[in-house]
Amino acid sequence: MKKINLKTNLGRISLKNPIVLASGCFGYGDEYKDLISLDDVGAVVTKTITLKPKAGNPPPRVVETASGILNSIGLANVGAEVFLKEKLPGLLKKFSTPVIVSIAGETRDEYLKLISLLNRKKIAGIELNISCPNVGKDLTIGQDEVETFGLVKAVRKKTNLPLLVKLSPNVTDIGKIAKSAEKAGADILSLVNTFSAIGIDAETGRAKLGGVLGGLSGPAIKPIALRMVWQVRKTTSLPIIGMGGIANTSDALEFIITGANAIGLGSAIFINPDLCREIIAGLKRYLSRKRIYNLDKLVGSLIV
Amino acid sequence: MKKINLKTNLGRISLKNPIVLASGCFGYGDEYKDLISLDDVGAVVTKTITLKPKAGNPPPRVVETASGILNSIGLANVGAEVFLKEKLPGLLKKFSTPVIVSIAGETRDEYLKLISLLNRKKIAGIELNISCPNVGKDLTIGQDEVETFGLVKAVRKKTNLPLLVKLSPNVTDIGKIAKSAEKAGADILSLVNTFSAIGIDAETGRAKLGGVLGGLSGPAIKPIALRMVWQVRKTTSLPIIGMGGIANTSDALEFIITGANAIGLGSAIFINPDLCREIIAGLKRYLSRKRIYNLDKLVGSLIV
Amino acid sequence: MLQVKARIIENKELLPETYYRLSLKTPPIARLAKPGQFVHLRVNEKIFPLLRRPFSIHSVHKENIQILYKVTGAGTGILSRRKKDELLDVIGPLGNGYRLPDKRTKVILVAGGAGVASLCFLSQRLASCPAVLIGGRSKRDILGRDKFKRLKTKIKISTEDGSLGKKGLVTDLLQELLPTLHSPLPTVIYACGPMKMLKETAKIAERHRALCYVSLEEFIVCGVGACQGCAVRTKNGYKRVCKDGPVFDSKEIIW
Amino acid sequence: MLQVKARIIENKELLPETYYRLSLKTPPIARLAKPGQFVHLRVNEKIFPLLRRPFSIHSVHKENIQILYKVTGAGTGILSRRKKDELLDVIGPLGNGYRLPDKRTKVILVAGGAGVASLCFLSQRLASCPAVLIGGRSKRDILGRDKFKRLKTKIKISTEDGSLGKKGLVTDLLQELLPTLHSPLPTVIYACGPMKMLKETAKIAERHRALCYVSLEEFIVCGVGACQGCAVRTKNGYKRVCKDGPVFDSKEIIW
Ligand SMILES: Cc1cc2nc3c(=O)[nH]c(=O)nc-3n(C[C@H](O)[C@H](O)[C@H](O)COP(=O)(O)OP(=O)(O)OC[C@H]3O[C@@H](n4cnc5c(N)ncnc54)[C@H](O)[C@@H]3O)c2cc1C
Ligand SMILES: Cc1cc2nc3c(=O)[nH]c(=O)nc-3n(C[C@H](O)[C@H](O)[C@H](O)COP(=O)(O)OP(=O)(O)OC[C@H]3O[C@@H](n4cnc5c(N)ncnc54)[C@H](O)[C@@H]3O)c2cc1C
Ligand SMILES: Cc1cc2nc3c(=O)[nH]c(=O)nc-3n(C[C@H](O)[C@H](O)[C@H](O)COP(=O)(O)O)c2cc1C
Ligand SMILES: Cc1cc2nc3c(=O)[nH]c(=O)nc-3n(C[C@H](O)[C@H](O)[C@H](O)COP(=O)(O)O)c2cc1C
Ligand code: FES
Ligand code: FES
Repeated sequence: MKKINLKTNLGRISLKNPIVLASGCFGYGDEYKDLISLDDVGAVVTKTITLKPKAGNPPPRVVETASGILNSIGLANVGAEVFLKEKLPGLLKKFSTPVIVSIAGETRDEYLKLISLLNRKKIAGIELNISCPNVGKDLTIGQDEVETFGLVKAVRKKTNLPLLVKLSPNVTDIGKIAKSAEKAGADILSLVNTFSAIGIDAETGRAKLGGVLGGLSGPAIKPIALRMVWQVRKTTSLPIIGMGGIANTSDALEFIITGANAIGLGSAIFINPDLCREIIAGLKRYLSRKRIYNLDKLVGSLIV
Repeated sequence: MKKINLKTNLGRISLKNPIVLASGCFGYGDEYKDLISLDDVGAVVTKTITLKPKAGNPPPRVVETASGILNSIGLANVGAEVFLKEKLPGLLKKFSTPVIVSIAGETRDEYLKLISLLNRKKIAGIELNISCPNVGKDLTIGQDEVETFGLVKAVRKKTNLPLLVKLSPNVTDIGKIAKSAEKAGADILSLVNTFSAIGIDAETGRAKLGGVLGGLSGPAIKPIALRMVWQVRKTTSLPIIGMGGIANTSDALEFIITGANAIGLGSAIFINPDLCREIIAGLKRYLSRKRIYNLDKLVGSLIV
Repeated sequence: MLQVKARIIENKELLPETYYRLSLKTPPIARLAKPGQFVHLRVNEKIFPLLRRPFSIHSVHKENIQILYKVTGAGTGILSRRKKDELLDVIGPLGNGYRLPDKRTKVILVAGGAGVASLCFLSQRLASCPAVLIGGRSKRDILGRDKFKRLKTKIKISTEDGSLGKKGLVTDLLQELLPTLHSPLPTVIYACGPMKMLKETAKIAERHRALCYVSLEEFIVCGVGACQGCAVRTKNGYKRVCKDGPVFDSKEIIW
Repeated sequence: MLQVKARIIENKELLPETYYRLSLKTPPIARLAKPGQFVHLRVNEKIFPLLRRPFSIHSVHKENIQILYKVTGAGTGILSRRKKDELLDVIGPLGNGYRLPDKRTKVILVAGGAGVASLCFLSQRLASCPAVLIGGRSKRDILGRDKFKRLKTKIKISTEDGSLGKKGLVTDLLQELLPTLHSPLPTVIYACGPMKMLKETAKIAERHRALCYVSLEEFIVCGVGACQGCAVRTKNGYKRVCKDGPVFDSKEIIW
């Protein structure tokens, strides 16, 4: 049998396979160590960290919806200091897999401070989570072209590390936001983050989540996420990590064919940690059956 | 037992109960006549008509997704002339239920022509479907505040019938679009229409739908649709027909509590035509158990 | 057309985890049903699978109807595990059904795989029929032969792997048969099976100037003609498989 | 902690369509399991229900583990229809488990409904225990009594409808019992059941200066401490039920 090549490049970051563990869905690596061998995946993105530790939102923080997960974790995280001292060193030492660190700030200044803390670390890249409420009352940076451009530009000036921007799906035209991020110097685009949503308990007449608003992920959103990857693929030539509801090999292939250079696993990890291995095996079978052999050839191969 | 009152008002249109059959999901009334008694529901919105008949998109036109339906019917419809001659009279004659006619045009002029054709009819209202590609390349009227304002204003000048505007969920801030529609003279807001989405067949490397892009509906989108109703409730005081994934009594209650004055049934009709009756019975049981008795009191009662 | 909760009388496994025959007690649908029509049923009342699934009416016995189905995915998988005495939510009968032949025609039935289902019901309403052709991948895919006994006709079988009857396609059988039917009477073919087979059948029928009715499959959403989801391209524009069909004159279809 | 496909040895209905006891063959989990830990299992491999469901380990017998569960919704409903010899995808053992008492303490077990599940397992590891209190809505909700026989202790029962034991709440039993335990030894209470019962138990324990461990329930997503979804408010900030718990010192919880 001819050798199957699952390698894929996200600009300067090369992955042995296209599977990326998405931010927030595998913690800081240690929690899943018995179940997922991080050496098997292409890259990991750590849970978004903020400058100061964040306690997160009041419970309940998660509800199950029709084929989806609605969460309002509220970026609960240990903060940059603990992360750099206690979490990151272990991740970097124990595994050869590229580690991308996701960050979020409440002000541009916080983003820049985080960047300066990360600049000297042996990490594969920095992902800007731009879905935190910031612009005006209700909108986030990632929902506004100009704000996105401004932040990415400012960050770009401060780091030579590969820069990923994680796009929000709660926008009229994700292609435009992608374009702004590209123009401002982003190296890689991750999409999508969760969809702004709400759960109501008809019995109590209250919101189901302690944080009221939450983010929807999981299979329910896949068709919308795929459309967004398609849109972004058409407007920029940056490498894409595509995600949103991927739960099996076919889902992964659909994102790759539509234009994703790598695929992110989020919610599905909670359901089946073994999915990473299953998808790697499934991709190999597919490529061999189709006599394509190189995953790269599949990226963006959609015929329309 | 105290009498339960399910009456609800959408401005000048009064409904005997809050159930509205959503546009495109019960055809022109005759198809479902054996299964749904139109006299039982609060109102019906007919399949969107255009000035000229439309053949619609090439098949396949529908695929099932995780808890969702992805469709690209392409506004297939008989056109205004046949509709007015063959479809509408039967609907108006046979049933006492308010009939709202949904229209879409490719130009503003087409909308206005349709309005003038409908003005003398004994219909309960006109719903503007503003999710047709129009502004620029990829965007639709409903994705742009200014375009929405312009169209609604122009239409408003030409009709005294209650004017409904059906909002697109594919926007950054649906509250803003709702506000434009209100300022331009809309009487009632319907939300949401389907989410722009795509289905990919990994085996063939092609889109699953003949029309490539489609619209996602069904339980999958409910949490997002609910969030949008919440947002619109906070920004305008217009009556709202809330919809998106409603498939049982609890779903209906969730929309009403969040702020919908009436609720639209779309995809769920295909699954269970008997749902109208089931929800009416379910609402009665809920109101009686909670000793609320008047549905009206529930509208927008969400405690946050 | 009605929506009923029908009791399961039997859900018989014909071939392990592959073919099943389901009997449902539903007097009103049984009374109205015509050959070629279908029922649209919810395999369970959960959100997965979300939509109903359509199945041809395979036969009618007094108050009961039967369907013959193949497990091809999640929906039919769940259906195959439903048990006697449970209730199924059924809408039917739906669609136009086969236009019955007038007496002065020679009738040929052509079935592929589970496509035999609706032709069995049709055969119950036929006075005579010179030939029934049934094809499948292997002998295990040849179903429903007993239902044609009443017609006392010759049943010809083909399988792709040659495990029963002639090795090849059922359209090969048709190809051979037609020239041998030296008859002044017009010939009418009723065909039900996979799209490829129907297309080939239509071609052969046209070549031999036989009338040909095909029962088409498309993804069915509402099943009653309301959503326009099941469009098929015809020479008279798009038509709805669920309402204008599922049976069409093969010459009308743009294959 | 591992992810395995465990074979169903038995899925026994204890009370029709309500309580079930499931035995799974899974040597590695059986070996590692400690009382108070739980397993996180997929009731099927479909997208509905989407998430795993958590269940306390009820007992361990050689290579097998048991769970005792109540049908409360779709997930447990589907689980109750899974059959012997089928495979279930299980992650476990998870969570911290009960901190075992040192020998110089008096142990009281307080169970509400299916909460008895984890206390049965705990009792297998106890040297002695002066009292087991079990409460439920009615006598049909009183489960697992036989599992405590080994301890040769008094089992006191309460039911809300008075159909068995004392009419009232299990916390009423505790309230009565504590003052009668004239003992120089410290008392430790292990409680598992509905939130309200745990809160009341914690209050009573505090009043009597007894140590009290409660096993909490929250909606569990990952089950391994990664997602922060199962947060519970404690005096030391939010903690994760799945990883920092499910067993907490009752004084730590902000009730
Ligand atoms: C009018 C009509 C009559 C039919 N009669 C029979 C019959 O008598 N016996 C039989 O075995 N099969 C029949 N079929 C096909 C049957 O409906 C599908 O096999 C079944 O719906 C598959 O469901 P699933 O969930 O198991 O498979 P899925 O995994 O959902 O899909 C497997 C395949 O079935 C197709 N399919 C799924 N849902 C539908 C749907 N709602 N409508 C049409 N196609 C669908 C899919 O496109 C796919 O190709 C008929 C189809 C139609 C349209
Ligand atoms: C650590 C732990 C141990 C448990 N041990 C047992 C046990 O031994 N026996 C037993 O009968 N039950 C136990 N439960 C509760 C059990 O997990 C729920 O009853 C079950 O998940 C309900 O699933 P469902 O789909 O049937 O119900 P649903 O319809 O989904 O929900 C019914 C109720 O169960 C809750 N629930 C649903 N999913 C979860 C989840 N993933 N995590 C927590 N709660 C959930 C819901 O919030 C709801 O209140 C335990 C829960 C936890 C957290
Ligand atoms: C519980 C949970 C926590 C998440 N936390 C983060 C986060 O901290 N930072 C981030 O960028 N995305 C976060 N996400 C979003 C995921 O990384 C991913 O973009 C999204 O869930 C869509 O993918 P999925 O459908 O595969 O889950 C989180 C998602 C979930 C479900
Ligand atoms: C098959 C199909 C056809 C539809 N056609 C129309 C239409 O013609 N005009 C319109 O305004 N909305 C149309 N819709 C959108 C529905 O009216 C509704 O807004 C949407 O489906 C969300 O509700 P649901 O999740 O209950 O289906 C259509 C939806 C479906 C599924
Ligand atoms: S399935 Fe709706 S029109 Fe045929
Ligand atoms: S469920 Fe994920 S941290 Fe507890």
